[in-house]
Amino acid sequence: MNTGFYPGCSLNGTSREYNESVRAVAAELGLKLTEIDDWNCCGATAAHSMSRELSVALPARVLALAERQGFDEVLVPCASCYNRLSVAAHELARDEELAAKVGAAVGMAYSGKVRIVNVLQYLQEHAAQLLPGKIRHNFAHRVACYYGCLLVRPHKVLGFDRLEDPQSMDGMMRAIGAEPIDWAFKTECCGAGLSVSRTDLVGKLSANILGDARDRGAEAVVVACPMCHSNLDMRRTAINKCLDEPTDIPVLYITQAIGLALGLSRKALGLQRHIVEVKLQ
Amino acid sequence: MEDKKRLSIKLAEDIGVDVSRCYQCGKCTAGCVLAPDMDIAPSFLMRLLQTGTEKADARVLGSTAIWLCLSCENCVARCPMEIDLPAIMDHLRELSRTGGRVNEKARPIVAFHKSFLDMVKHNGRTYEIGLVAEYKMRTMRLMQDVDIAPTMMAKGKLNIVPERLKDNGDKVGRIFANTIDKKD
Amino acid sequence: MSKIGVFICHCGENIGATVDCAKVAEAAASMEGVAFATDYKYMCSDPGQTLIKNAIREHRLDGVVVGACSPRMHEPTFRKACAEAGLNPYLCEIANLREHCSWVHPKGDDTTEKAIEIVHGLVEKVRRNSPLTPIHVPITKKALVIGGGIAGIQAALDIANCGHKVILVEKEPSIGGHMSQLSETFPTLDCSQCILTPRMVEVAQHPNITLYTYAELDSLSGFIGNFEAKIRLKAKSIDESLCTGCGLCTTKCPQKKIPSEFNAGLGRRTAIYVPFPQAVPNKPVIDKEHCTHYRTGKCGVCEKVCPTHAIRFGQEDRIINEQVGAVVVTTGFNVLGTDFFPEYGYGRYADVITGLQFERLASASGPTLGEIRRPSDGKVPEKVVFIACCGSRDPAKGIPYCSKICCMYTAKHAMLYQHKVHGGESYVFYMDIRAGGKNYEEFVRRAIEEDHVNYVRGRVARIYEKEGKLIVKGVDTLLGATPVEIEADMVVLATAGVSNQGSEELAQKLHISYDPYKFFAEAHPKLRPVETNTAGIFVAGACQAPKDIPETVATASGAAAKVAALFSQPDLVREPLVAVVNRSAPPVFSTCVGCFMCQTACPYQAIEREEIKDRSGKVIKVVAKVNPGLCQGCGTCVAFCRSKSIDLQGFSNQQMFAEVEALLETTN
Amino acid sequence: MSNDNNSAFEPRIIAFVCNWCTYAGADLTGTSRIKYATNVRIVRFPCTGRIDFLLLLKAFASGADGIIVSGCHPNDCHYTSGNFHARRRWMVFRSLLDTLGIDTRRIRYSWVSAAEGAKWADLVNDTVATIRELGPYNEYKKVADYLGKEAGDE
Repeated sequence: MNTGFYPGCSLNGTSREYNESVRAVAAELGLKLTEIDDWNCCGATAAHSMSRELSVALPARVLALAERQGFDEVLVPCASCYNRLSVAAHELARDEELAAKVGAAVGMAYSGKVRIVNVLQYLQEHAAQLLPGKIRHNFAHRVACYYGCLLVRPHKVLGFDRLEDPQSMDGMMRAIGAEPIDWAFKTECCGAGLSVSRTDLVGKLSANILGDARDRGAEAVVVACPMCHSNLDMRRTAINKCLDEPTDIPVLYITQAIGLALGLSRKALGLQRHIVEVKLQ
Repeated sequence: MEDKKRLSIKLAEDIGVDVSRCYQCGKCTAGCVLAPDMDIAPSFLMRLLQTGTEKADARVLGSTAIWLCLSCENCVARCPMEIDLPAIMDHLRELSRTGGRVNEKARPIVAFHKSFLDMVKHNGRTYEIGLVAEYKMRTMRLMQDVDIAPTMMAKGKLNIVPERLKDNGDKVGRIFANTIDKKD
Repeated sequence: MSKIGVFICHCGENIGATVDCAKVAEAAASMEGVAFATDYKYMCSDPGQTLIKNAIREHRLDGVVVGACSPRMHEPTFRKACAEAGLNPYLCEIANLREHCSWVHPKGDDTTEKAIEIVHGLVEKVRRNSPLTPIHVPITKKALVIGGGIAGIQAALDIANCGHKVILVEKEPSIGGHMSQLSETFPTLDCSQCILTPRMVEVAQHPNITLYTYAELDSLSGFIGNFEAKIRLKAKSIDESLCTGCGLCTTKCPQKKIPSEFNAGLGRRTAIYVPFPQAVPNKPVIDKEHCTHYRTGKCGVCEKVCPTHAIRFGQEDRIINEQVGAVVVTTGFNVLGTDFFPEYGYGRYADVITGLQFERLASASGPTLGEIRRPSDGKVPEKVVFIACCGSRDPAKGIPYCSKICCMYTAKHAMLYQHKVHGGESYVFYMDIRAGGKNYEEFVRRAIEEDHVNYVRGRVARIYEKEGKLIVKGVDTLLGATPVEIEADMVVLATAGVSNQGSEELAQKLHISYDPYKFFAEAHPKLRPVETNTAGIFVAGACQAPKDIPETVATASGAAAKVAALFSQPDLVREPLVAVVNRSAPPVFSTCVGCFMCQTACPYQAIEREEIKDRSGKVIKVVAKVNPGLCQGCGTCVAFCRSKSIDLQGFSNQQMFAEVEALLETTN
Repeated sequence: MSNDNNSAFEPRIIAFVCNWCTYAGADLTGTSRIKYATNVRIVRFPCTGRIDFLLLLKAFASGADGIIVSGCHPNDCHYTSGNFHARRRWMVFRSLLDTLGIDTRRIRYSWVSAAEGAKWADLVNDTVATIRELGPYNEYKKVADYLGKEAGDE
C-alpha cells in the first residue's frame, strides 16, 4: 500500500502540531507517509462559497497529482480537505460535463483511482492492529470525541461511520485506555467557516460544544480536524464570553492523544503549541 | 433576460435541485446551528424560493443567511426529501456575488473568502499573515485578533513567509483563470 | 364473412381529448370484416350500451370490439350487454384506448394511429373468437380467515352469522391483534378492550367458528370455491383439553424477564405465558426460545405444578388440511422501529417511546395500570413531546406515504396525557393535521382548545439527553421558521404504520399481488376494494394499508359480504377461458401424441390421461385431457405442447397470431 | 449502423404481457398519467407462460423491430409458476435464436408488477431507445419476404 500524505495548508500553518503528531505516530508505528509533491490548497469553504467549478478544480489538481505520483490512497488529516477532496472526486465521477471543464482548467485529468482516507480511517486500518504492543501507558482520561460536521457529512458521498452518533474515534480512544463519554454535540458544527469573519457566532457555537463536554465530565475534547481545533483552542476568549463559567478544558488532536499513550514526547506531538495548556499525561 | 429568470428555475437548471419538493416541515431549520442568527431561516428560504416572485428572489439573494450557512450539511442529512440545501446555498452565494446583490452585513464574510482565494491564487496555498492582512485591508477591521496573533507567532503557528508551489503558483493561477475569473 | 361491430368510446375527455375517436371509428369501418363502426361519448353508460345492443340486433353482428378503457375495468359490462342482445359474450373484445393510449401519449396523429392499430388487432382477433359457455363448478361453503385482529374477528363473525363455517387462524397465542393493545380509541375515547373483548369471546363460542391460535398458513392450493389450506398448528406445549387456564404455571415460571410483546416491550412476561389476562383462548403456551427446559433440559417447574398435568414438552407442530371455498386475509400491520431515527435517540433513551408503547402506558391493563409514568425511572412526566410523522412522509429514511392514523392517535395521546396528568404540559410537533373522518376534526380541536395541547407546526431535528431531560430541538414554521427547544421528560414518536413481517411470503403463498411497501393490493382501488386479483381471496383491514378501526371493520364486513355472496350461489360459474386438447375424427382422434409435457407444466394438476378405446375396449391411444373444473387458463401447457394439440380458449394460437399480425400490418 | 436515417426511424415494438402483473402495471402507468413513447403495441396474455415463442418470430416476420416480453416478478405469478416456465423457455430459446442468427438484443425480457406503472414507462422508453439505436430489423424482413415469395411460388 503506497500511502500519500496531503497535509493541506492548515497543517503547515496554524495546525502544525497536527502535522507533527500524525507524522510522529506514523513513524513510531513504522508506517510510511510520503507527502504529495507540489500540492496546492483545496480551496476550503471559500472556494465552494464562491464558485463550484473552482471548488472542484483545486482538489482535482491534488488528486491528479496523487494519481500521477502513484499513490493508492491519500491520507488527508484535515477534515475540511478530506471533505473537499471527497466531494470533488464524487462530483467528477458523477458529472461528466464538469469533469471535462475541470480537466481543461487544471491541465491534468483525474481518473478516480486514488482512495481518499481521513485520519480515523487511516488509524483504524493501519494503526489499530499495531497499537496493543506499543502502548506505554494508558491515556486514562474521560474524553469527549468531537467529530464535527466534515468527517461524516455528506454521508452519501463520504460513507464514513454512522451519520448520527459516530463511533470510530470513540473506539480508538478506548483502545488507548481512555473513556469516551456519551454527549450531545459530537457532530454539531463549531462554525469554522466563519472563524475570522464572524467570531461572535463561532464563539457561541463552540461554547455549546465545550460547555456540554465539560458539563458531562470530560477532561479533554479530542478532535480530528484543524478547523475545529483552532476554533475550540484559539477562540477560547470568545467562547468563554458565551459560557456561564469559563472553561480551560484542553483540546487534543486524536494523534496527540495516541502519541501520549505511545510515550512520545510532548514536543514531538507539538503540545506546547496549544493556546489552552494541555496538562494531561 | 437571463437575470430575470426565477431562482427556482436557475437552481433546477444549474444544479438540478427542485425546490418544489420541499414540503415545509422545517427539519432543516430545527437542526441548523445558525438558524437563530439568520435573517431568513433555511426552511423559510426554501418557501421564498417556492413562491418564485421577483421580490422573494431579491430577498434571498440579498440575505445574510446564504453567507452565514456553514455548509455543515446537517440539514440535508436529515431532510426527509433529501433536498441539497448546502448546494442551494453555494449556488445562491455565487449568484448573489456575480449579480452584485451581496448584503452589506455579509461583506466581511465575502471579503474573507476573497482574501483567502487571493492567497491561494497567488501562492497556491494559503498564507495566514497575508490572508489576515488582506482581509483587514478589505474590511478595515484593523484591530481584530491583534490579541492572539503574537501568541500564535510565538507558538510557531504562523509562517512568516508564504509557502509557495514550485512555479510560484502559476499552475494554480491558471485554474483560477479558467474557473472563477473566467470572462464569458 | 364476419360482421364485426366496432364501438369507440370517448370516455368524456379521457380518450376524446387525445384520440380522434371519429377518425378511429371511420378507419375501423373500412377494416375487413367490419360491418358497423361508430363512436360515442360514454359507451359504458346506459344509452351507450343500448347503442351496442341495437347495433348487434340491427346489423346481426357476430363480433364486437369496444375501444374504451382497460378490459380490467369494463370487459364484464360490455360482455353482459352483448349477451343481453343475444351475442355470445366471448365474441366481445375490449381495445384498451385509455390506459394504454390516450392517458400515456400526447394528443396527435401518432396517438390516433396507435388507437386505430389497437382496434385493428382486436378486430382480427375477434374474427377468430368462438362462442364459449361458462363452466359450473361446486363451492365448498367454508371460509378461511387469516389473522385474528379486529378485522379477522369481524369478518369471521359476519360470515359465521350468515350460517357458514369459518376457520380463523391467528399466529399469536391469542386473538385480539393491535386493537387489544390500545387504551382508549378516537374519537369517542371508549375503552378499546371493553368493546373488543366481547367480540373475542363471541368468536370463541360461535358454533360456526373453528379457532386455531398459535397457527399459521403453511400453503394454499386450488382455486375459488375449492381451496385446500394446510395450516401449521405450532406446538403450544400444553394439552388444551386438559388445561383449565388456572394460570398457576405462569406464576411459578422462573423465566420472568422476557419483554412482553403485548406491552410493546414495556412490561415483562414469563416463558410459559398468556399474552394478557383477557386473552382468547385463555390458555398458556410455552415460548420455546426462552423456556429453560427447552434450552437446557432442566427446570420443568410448570410441569410439576400443573394440577391437571397438561404440560406436554414433547409436543410437535401439527399440520392440518382444510377444504375451504374462500379466503379472507386480515393480517394487519406493524409499526416501524425507532432505530429508523438515529437523530431521535437510537432507542438509546428509554424515555423516547413509540405511540404503541404510549398506548400501553395509558391502558388500564398496561404495565403502569394506566398511569403515565416514564419508563426510565417511573416518574410522572411533567412535559411530554409528541412527534408526528416519524418515518411517515419521509422518503429518505422511512416511507413516502402518510400512515393515516397517527394524526388522530397523537391527538388522542396528548388528550389522554392531559386528562391523566393534571398540570402536565404537552407539545405536538406536526406537519399537517389530517383529521378527515366523522367527528375527527372536532376531536383534534378539542385537544387543542379544551385540553390545551400545544400544537407546533414543524419537524424535530434531533433529541438529546441532558441532566435527565430530553432536549427536543424543533421548529415553529408558522413563526417564520423559528427554532424551538423544549426540555421534555418523555418523547412519544408517532412511528409509521408498515406492512407486517412475512406479508410478502404470505402473498406469494396465496398468489395475490402486493404493492412496493408489501401491503396487499386490492383488485381495484375504488370499485373492488376488498377483492384481490385472485378470485376467492379477499382482503380487509390494515394489511392493505394503514387503517383506523372503523375503516378496518367496514372492510372486514365488506369482505364477509363478498364471501357470503359467493356462498349464496348453488355452484360457481367460471370463465370458460380454459385449455382444450383437440379432438378429431378417427383414426386420428387427436393430434396429441401423448408426450404429457403439458402435465408436468400444469400448476393445477388439471391435465389427465384419457385412453381412447376401440369398440372391443382395447386402448388405441392415450391422449391428454384438460379438466375444465381445475384449469385456471394460464396457458402454459399451450406453449409447452410440441404438436400444437392443446389450445387456450379465448387466447388461441389462431387468435393471437392474427392479433399480432394485424397490430403490425399498417407498417408493411 | 444498419440504417442511415435513424433520426426518422420510428421502431415498431410489440409487447407480450401477462394479464395480472404487467398489463395491470401498464394500466397503472395510464392511471398515473405517466407518458411514454407511442411505439409500443401491447398484446394481452393470461400469463407469460402462455407465450409461444413462435409468436415472437411471427412478430418479427410481421414487421416488428423489437419485442418486449414482460410478466410477474419471480414468485409473484398469479398461476404459481407460469413465469418460471416462460423464463426457462426463454433461456433455451435465446441460444436457439442466436444460432439461427436472430438478433436477441431486440427481445427485451422483463418483470413489471401491477404496482410498477413508472417501471413500465421506463421499460418502453428504454426499449424504444435501444431499438432506435439498432435500426430497423430489415434482415429478418428480407428473409421473411423471401420465404413468403418461395411459399407463394410453390
